[in-house]
Amino acid sequence: MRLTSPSGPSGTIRVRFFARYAELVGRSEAAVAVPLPATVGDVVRRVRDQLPGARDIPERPLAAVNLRHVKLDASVRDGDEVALLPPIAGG
Amino acid sequence: MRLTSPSGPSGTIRVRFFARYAELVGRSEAAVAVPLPATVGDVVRRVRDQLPGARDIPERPLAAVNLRHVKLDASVRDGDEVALLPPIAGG
Amino acid sequence: MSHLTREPLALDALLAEVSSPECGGTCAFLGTVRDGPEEHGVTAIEYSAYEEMVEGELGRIVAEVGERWSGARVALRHRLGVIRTGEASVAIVAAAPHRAQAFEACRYVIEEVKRRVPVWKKELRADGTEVWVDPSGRPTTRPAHV
Amino acid sequence: MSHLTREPLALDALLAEVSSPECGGTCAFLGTVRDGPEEHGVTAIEYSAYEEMVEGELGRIVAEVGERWSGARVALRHRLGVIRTGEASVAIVAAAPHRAQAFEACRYVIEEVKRRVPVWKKELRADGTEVWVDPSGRPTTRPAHV
Repeated sequence: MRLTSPSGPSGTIRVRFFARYAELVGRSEAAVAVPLPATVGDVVRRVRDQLPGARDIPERPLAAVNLRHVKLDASVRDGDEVALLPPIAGG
Repeated sequence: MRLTSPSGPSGTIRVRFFARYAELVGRSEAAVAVPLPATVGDVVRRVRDQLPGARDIPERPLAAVNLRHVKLDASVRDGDEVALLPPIAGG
Repeated sequence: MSHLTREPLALDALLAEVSSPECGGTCAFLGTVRDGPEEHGVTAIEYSAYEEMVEGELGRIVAEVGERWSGARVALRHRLGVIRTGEASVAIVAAAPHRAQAFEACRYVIEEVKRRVPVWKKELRADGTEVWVDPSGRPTTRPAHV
Repeated sequence: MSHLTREPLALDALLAEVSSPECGGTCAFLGTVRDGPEEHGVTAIEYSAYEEMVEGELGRIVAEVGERWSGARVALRHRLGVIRTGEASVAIVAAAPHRAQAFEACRYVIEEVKRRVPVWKKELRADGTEVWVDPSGRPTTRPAHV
């Protein structure tokens, strides 16, 4: 499913990339416009469709909204920060 | 049972006391003669019978022979070092 | 205070943070960059992080320890940047009234760090290659029947 | 080298003893003299030992760790004499290829020390009394039906 409703409100999401994902897209962040309401999964689809190099990011990556882990069905609001997180390897 | 056989061989055991037991008997070691064969339990009985203050040592204390933990039915030989150990409280 | 640093880690400062006369047991964990038989000539690891989120997650983990183990106190640091083989990347100290709590709290923190805290590592190998570490994909050996 | 000392304990020296490029996880334990709610104004503890036997038991415990956890390395010290509240009486460091082994080995050592190593402590209390500690007899509260 792609959200393409042209008439509803839209939001701007700050998307952040880290580690291997940042290397893939050649940048550490992007502003992505999505029709609202939208989920993190919708933002991921937008990113993979629109950003050069982003096709190699998994369809279902780890994600965070506003510094907290979320599932891909979590909703996003205008101004949110969505981070796409490669497999965690700290410690 | 008390080993009192007068005719058999006898051995001299170096008995060591630690911590509260050393306080009870007022000394850190004693030489104890026992008829052989004998067990650690026999040595403990001798000590409790013969040494002033030793009645307050339990009948079945922790014990070691030659620096290793043993049960009271372990045998002792002439020249062995038997240690009577209060409840261990290290660390 | 930040849980992240680019300087070498030292346990002494962390021990001082948690010490208390009511704590009889202190358990510490140091994670160090390894070059063992499973690695392939790793000379260093470059650590990077989603720094703002790291602080949030670590703060939540520390709070969880206080809820799960009454009287436990935790301090920790994660180092970022290039860390050479043998040097520590993470240091955790947990003090508690009794030792079982200290061990459990310390173990909990490192397991949660590994699971939740957005830090990544890139192995720098002696042959010049660089490899992103993916714990979820390791080991890569396939079953014999595939 | 002796495992016993009358000087304050420091983890640094023990960490240096066990560190190895093949060990990615290091777990340390410090047991400190406590003055908590279960104690009664303990100002210090006087530790004594059957010193020759302590060395033997600790050597055996270290050897057991090597048999149970392949690649694990252990260093430890037990302090004797009067140790004041807040100071460490025992320090254990276990390094291993992976963290689970390090935690398990460190925990094993302290549990075995508490169980097998002939060391005794006498609490020195603020009111001037001195009490031999008997872990087997603590807590001393009797069941309600007695």
